[in-house]
Amino acid sequence: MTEIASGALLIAGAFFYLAGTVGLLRFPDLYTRLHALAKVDNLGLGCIVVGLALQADSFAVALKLLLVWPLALVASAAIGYVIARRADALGIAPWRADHPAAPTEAASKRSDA
Amino acid sequence: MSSALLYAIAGVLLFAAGAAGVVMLDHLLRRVLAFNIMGSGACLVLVGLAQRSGIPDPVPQAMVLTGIVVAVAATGLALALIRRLHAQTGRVDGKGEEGRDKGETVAGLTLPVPQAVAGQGRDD
Amino acid sequence: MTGLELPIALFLLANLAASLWRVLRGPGDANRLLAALLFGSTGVGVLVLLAFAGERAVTPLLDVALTLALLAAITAIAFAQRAWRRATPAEGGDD
Amino acid sequence: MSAAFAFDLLLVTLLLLAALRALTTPRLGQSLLAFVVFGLLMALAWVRLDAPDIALAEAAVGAGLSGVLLFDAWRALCGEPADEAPTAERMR
Repeated sequence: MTEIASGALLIAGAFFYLAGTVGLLRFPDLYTRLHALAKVDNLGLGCIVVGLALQADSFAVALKLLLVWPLALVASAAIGYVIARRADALGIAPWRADHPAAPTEAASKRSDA
Repeated sequence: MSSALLYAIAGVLLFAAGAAGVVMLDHLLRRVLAFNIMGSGACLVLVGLAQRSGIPDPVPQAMVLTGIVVAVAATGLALALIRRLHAQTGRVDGKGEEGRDKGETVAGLTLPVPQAVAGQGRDD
Repeated sequence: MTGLELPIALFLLANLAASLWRVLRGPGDANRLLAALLFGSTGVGVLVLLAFAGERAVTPLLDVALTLALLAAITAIAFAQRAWRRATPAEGGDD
Repeated sequence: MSAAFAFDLLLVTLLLLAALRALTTPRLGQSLLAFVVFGLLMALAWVRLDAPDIALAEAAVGAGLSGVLLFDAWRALCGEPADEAPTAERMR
């Protein structure tokens, strides 16, 4: 039972990692890519850590394993805040769907300049 | 082919790429990067070749641990020297010898040298 | 171990190979920084998986994962605060 | 080919790609980011070589300390925008 739950959580975590990578590759601008990256840190790493903590030998190992996740959460939140704030201060405008130009081209040019 | 040998081969390639970078690149920050990559390649060779029978050998690992710490100390020193050079002369590339004839690119660097020589001559 | 850790770690490494494309081609330095951040968090996941891939759990790898999670964030914040400046006009002309 | 050997092969390929990218990009900022990525991948390589203590040092040094040092030095060297790009960030 524990094996099945652990394997399911690992596969769910791998799915969120895949979703984050696809989002990083396909999303149009910096802010949406930041959003995809937060999914990787929160859900992907969380599912994998919980799935591995289910099969830990001792309580101390499971506790140390579960300590990785809040640290990654705090780091991810801080990074997202700092990067989004700095991008806003640099004048990078968020991508909008009703922009007249082609979305990916315009967004990549705008996040570049 | 065992996986440790694979890492050793990758270390050789990294060392070659880093050595070529140290020789061929001009920007000093890039030379620091190439030097670090060269050091990482040497460490990979050291640890990868020491793992022949699958059992890790602790002695090369301790050497490599020391080497990584020394490499980051050398990086810090090199960056401090580059920043000092940039503050003194405004240059960030390593072209000293071939640019010396032209005079305009190395005017800031060649200026202190005759003063030092003159100072030594005056002491004598 | 369930025998699933090493294939999933391989899968995460394949994800890294895909996001290396964003490091190579992504427009602007900031998007490359995001890919480097993804490298950091995926590296933490791979480390945690490799810690449990053997017969016995290798607990020092959890320390490595903790260090990586902390210091990748510090590098990213250093980049955003110190090195990320307004893009020069030559920025659009690369690759 | 086992999963472990495929992992090693992919990791070695990524290491070489990141190192080549760090050495050959025309722009310096990309080069520094590729070097940070290279440091992260080196930490994974030490883990695969059964050396978790070296992996700990490399994760602290390669991903954290030298990245911060290099970005800070880059800012100090090329901090003045608009006139440094053609000459100072030129390769070779």
